[in-house]
Amino acid sequence: MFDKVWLIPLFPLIGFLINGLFGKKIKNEAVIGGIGTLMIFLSFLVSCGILMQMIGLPPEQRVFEKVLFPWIHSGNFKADMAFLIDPLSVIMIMVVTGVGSLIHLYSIGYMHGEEGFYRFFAYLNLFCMSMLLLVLGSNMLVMFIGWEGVGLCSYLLIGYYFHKKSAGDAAKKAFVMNRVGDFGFLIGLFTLYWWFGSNHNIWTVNFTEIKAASHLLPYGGVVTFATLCFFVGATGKSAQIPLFTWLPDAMEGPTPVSALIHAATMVTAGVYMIGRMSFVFVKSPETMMVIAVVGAATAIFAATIGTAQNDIKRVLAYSTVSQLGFMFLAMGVGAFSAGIFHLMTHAFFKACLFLGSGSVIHAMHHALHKIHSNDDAQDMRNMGGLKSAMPITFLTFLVSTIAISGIPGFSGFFSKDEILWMAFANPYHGNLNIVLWGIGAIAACFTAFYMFRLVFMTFFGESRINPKAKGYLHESPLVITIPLMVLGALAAVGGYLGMPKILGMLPNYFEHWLEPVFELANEYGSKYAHHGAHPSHAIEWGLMGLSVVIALVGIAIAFTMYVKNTELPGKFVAAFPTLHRVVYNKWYVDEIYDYVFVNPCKACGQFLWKGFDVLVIDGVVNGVANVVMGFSGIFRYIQSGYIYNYAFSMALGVVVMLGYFIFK
Amino acid sequence: MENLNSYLIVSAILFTIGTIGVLTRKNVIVIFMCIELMLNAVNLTFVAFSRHLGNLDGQVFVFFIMTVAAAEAAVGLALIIAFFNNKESIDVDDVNLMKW
Amino acid sequence: METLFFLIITLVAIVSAILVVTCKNPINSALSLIMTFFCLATYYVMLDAPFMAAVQVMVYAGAIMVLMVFTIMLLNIRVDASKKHSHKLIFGSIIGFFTVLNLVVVLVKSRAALPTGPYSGEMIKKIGHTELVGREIFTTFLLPFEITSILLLVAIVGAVILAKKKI
Amino acid sequence: MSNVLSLTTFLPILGVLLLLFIPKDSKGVLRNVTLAVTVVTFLVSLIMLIGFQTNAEFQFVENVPWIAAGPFIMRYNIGIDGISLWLVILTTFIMPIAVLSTFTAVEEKVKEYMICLLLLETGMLGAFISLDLFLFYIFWEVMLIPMYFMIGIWGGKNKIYAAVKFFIYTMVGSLLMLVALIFLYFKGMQAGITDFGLLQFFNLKLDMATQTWLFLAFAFAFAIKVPMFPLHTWLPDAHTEAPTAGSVILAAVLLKMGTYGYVRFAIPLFPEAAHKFAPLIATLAVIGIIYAALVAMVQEDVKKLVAYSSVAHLGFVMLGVFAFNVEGITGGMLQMINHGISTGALFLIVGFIYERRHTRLITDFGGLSKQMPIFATIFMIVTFSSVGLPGTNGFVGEFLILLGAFESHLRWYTVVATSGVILSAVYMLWVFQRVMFGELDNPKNQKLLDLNAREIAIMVPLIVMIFVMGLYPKPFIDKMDPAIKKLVAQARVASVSAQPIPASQQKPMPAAQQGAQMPAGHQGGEMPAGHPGGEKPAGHPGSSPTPHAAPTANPHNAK
Repeated sequence: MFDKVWLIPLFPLIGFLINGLFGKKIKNEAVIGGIGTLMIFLSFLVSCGILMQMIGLPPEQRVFEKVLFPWIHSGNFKADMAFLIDPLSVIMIMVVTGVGSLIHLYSIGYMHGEEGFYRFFAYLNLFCMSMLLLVLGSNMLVMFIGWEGVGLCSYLLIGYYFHKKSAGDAAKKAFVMNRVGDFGFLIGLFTLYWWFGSNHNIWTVNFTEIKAASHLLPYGGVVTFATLCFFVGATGKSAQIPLFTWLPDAMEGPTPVSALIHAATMVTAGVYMIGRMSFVFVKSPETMMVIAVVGAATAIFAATIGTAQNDIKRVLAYSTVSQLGFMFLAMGVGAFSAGIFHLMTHAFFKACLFLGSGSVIHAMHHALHKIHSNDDAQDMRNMGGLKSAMPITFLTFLVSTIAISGIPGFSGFFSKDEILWMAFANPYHGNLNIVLWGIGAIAACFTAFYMFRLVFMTFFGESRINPKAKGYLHESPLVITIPLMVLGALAAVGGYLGMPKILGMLPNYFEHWLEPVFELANEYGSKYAHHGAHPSHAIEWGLMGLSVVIALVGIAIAFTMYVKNTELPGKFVAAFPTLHRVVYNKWYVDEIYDYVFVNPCKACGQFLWKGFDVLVIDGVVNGVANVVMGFSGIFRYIQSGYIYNYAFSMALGVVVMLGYFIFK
Repeated sequence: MENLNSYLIVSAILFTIGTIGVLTRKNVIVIFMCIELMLNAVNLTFVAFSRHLGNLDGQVFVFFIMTVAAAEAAVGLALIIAFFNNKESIDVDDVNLMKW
Repeated sequence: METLFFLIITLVAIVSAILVVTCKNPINSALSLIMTFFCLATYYVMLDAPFMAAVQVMVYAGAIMVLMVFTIMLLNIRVDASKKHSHKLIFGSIIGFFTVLNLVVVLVKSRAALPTGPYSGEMIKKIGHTELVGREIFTTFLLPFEITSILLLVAIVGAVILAKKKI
Repeated sequence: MSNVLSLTTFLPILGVLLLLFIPKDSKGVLRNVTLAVTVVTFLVSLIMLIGFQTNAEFQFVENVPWIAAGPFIMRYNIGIDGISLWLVILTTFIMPIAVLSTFTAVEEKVKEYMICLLLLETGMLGAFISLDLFLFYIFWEVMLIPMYFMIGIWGGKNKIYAAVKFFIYTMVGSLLMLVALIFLYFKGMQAGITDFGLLQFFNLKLDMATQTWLFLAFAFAFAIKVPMFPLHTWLPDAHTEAPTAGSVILAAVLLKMGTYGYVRFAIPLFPEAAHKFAPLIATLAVIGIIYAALVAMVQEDVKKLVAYSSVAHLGFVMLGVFAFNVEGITGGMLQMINHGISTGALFLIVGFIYERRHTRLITDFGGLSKQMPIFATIFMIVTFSSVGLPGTNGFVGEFLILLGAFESHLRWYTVVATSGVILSAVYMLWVFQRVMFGELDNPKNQKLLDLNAREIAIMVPLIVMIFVMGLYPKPFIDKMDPAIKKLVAQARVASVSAQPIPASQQKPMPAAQQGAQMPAGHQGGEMPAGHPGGEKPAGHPGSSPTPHAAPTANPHNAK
């Protein structure tokens, strides 16, 4: 089965080619959507086969590399088109193909009647292919194809409604910010390659080979530089501070795209990349700290913004940024498997949330369209009381919200609690731990708050939609609700795969599964870890209880403000107008970026063009020409135009020259 | 037969007169004739030297010069006619298309 | 006797040459030029080059000058009575002066080389000038001679094209 | 078969002769004949590709006496190696496309235009295959003239200015090169070299001062052609004014003359000087990358934008070439081809919309995706190829360049240059967005027709190449690899012989010249290929030259 790994990205590629080249001719939505969904589902089946086979193998044999064909070989540099299967990549392909299939299925319903239906499915398949390349790549270059490929698809899909200027802007912004990250990725790659090559004559970008040679890497120094560069790459792709602003804007794309790309898969690529190279990252304590701090900061920062947004998808977008912050926090404190675990559970519940919001928007849009209203179908202020109209959507949404809020028993609790616990108990960051934990806990509180705010504003309370449209609201079709139910179920129970040891009901399958992948990283980490007193079980229990309490507090506040006492938010805003404005405007980060980067760049370009190119360089060039022209303007008077003048000067010249030779 | 120098002096005088004519006259045809005069002066030199040196190459050269002169006359006069057709004049001062 | 003859011819040649330059009416110039050409033909005879003399008369006096006179009459040019260019005279004189000066100095300073070629006066008289020239032209100078034909062809074509009404 | 190189080069001239007999009013015949000639040329050049042996030697060599004027002896000495092979193929590949693109674009003076195109092709091919410096110079100038006419006659509004600027800029450089060439010849004469044969000059040991001056003269000429900052201002003008086919050829092939000149002449002839000036050139290249990207960002004319993007791309090429290692130069070579394809395609795309709307201002467009979906798709692919997205050709070259430069002494330059990758995305996507996305609000754009069959036929080969080179560049790299290894060795001689080396290794080696005339495929094995570390020039400052260097440089010495 391992041999067939190349089928996994191949199927979506076929789907892309069929839909991309002939989709316009096919026209039949069922066929197009069917092909797209079938292809990714086939990949899912192959992935399942690989997973099954891998489960049957002993842990040390769970690594397999498949070389398809040599790609770039030049000088010492060698990069093959090759795939790497190990426990980590298997989890990722399972998530990508599994969630991907569901979202494809969902899209058939959601995108029904759209003009570029075929285009959408082609892009979606292309995305899946790229994402699978990213997670399967056995060297950094193949990973980079996927890395940029998903960026491309993200660009294409965000810009799907290309006639909207905002969509085009958002698409461009996403791609460019990703490119900033890619810049970091490339530099990191170069640094590692160069360091290994020039110091140890190991010229490689292959993960397995780097892993084998990673014991040669020093702690800190060049590794810090390289890993920081890689981390810049991760911030771009995974929307961390400072490169997070593209993700909320990316909600311009259709909702399934938001669910697949901007929640479940692509944005987690940065986390995956750190996991993949954990043995390098862990060699730099400084980088680990930076990752942890950035992760925590992003978690709280995005969460604050999420509390004040009214667009249902934007809330979810900031929630995604915040949850990604948690994942990075996990990576930064050395809890790699916890991070990946949260990645997986997040994929389930966030995809479900996005799809649920899509279902809501779909219904709202439909209803508003019927009455020719121009109200915003995504604004929560127009919603309310939808739970009766859309029971399935409501239920799945609620389950996922509970999961993300960290209520015990649901998947988010297990993963998030693990992260918070590791933030507190990790041996790397000394006194910073308590701060990291504190920030994480507050962010978790905010998470619970804004998610339930979302639920309450959308599904509870009085209906605020235009009364005429109310009658048109109804539950979405099966093709939409089936994925919702599946994902909702996963969001509820997915956590039991990785139950913390302390609860002890089930073994932590997840951590065991990933143990061979992160073994080396933990070993390196232990070299500089503080071997202080290990926090006791009592503390662990206490913290766990505390995090549950925090989540409940958040829910309670949301309940108070948006169900019981609905004028409270207004009062709150009136009391702290500046704070609200700043938070509502996302801390003005976009404006700051415009002011600091975008505008100076444009001004600089204008200056260089009009000022330097045209004035200075061409000025010199044309100046030289003008000087020559000026001189010729003087000398042309010699050319009187009278023939006898020419004849005279010619004769005179001849005579004088002859005279010179004669009298010499 | 006179000595070489006499012929050369005559040739020099004719050549000078021709030069002066080219430079002073305005009538294109007269200028043209003066050029012919200069050519003939040179021819005389050629023939004189040829005779003096006992070598016929000079005379062959004269032969060629005459050919060239004939061609020149044909083309030159055609040019003059064309010019006259355009300008109703054969004054060199009117040949001023190249004038700035 | 021969010297006297030479001097007379020289006088005629120079006077008529001066007339070429000075006559106001181009017809007069042309006639004077023909006169000069005849004088030159005489010189050629005196230099034992009768063939050249014949060609001189036929080509120059006969063909070229006829063409010229014909042109002058065809164009019916008025007598050159327009404004004088005195500075042109000065220019001409300067050039003329220097030319004469140069030539005189050359003549004075230089000494002619001794005869080197095989063609002495006696030989020319014995074999005949025309034959000797003919041999030269059709052996040593055959290729240039042939090329002159192309030159003449080009000149003919050129003259025809130029003389057309519209260029 | 043995004359296939000459045949390729002069087929277009035969085509010109053929065109002379076609009346100028039968435009269709003229166009088709020209197309046929270029296609045949391409097919003939493919014979070369097939027959090319993968080794470092020059192949298809023809070497016959040509001009012997006093002390100057010029020979008709031509041949190709892995470096020039691809440029020759690129030229013959681009030409039919360029010709096809003019079918409707040029309606006036079609005959003259086609003749210009064909002459240009011969000039370009000749310059790529010349192994005689003088012959190279002749071809170098030959290609200048048709291009001058193409801009000056069939250009846009400001064509005369652009044409003259183009001509004079290039001429200034090439005259300097001519002087240097003659000087080099006399230097060679002192060392017993009897003609302008390039291979002989490779073995000439020049002192540093001479090298410096000669390198500067050559480098200046090539820098103008590349064009490198700050000698680039002729390019935007020339591109903007030139007709589409002219722009395509200018971008795709003519600019490569500059970079090719460095690779073929300036570096191997004057390796020490090249090393000495590498920091300067790298600085200019990096400035060019950033500068051109910033300027491109604010352009209002699509064509000008593409022209500036050319400057940035060629900055990458220069950076790679001056890394002096296999990766960098391979990347540079690939990027040369890539740029030929992608930027050529971009100019064609601009040409398509210009033909429809007779404007190139970005603000005149918007929302074209809706009206022209095929066009949009193609434009997008080409845009991403230009941006260097992995999977397309642009990535492979750019990546190898940056990788090579990073592991050489140009590390920090590379870091700055890499940021150009971001900027390229900014300006390309921005223009794409403004042209293709948004509302289709300009009424003039609402009746635009999508690409027709001919236009699609023009683009398809380019698109195919974009993906082939991006996904499977191996054949390209393999063919050029031995030649590049040899070049690296030649350049490496520099760092070695800059220090005193034993006299026994310094004796002149006429073997290279003989080698060129040997049957192809005979010598390749002797390159001690790929011993790790051997090809890295001064990989890090402390390392002393490896003992491999000298034998690597002179494979023939072993005999």
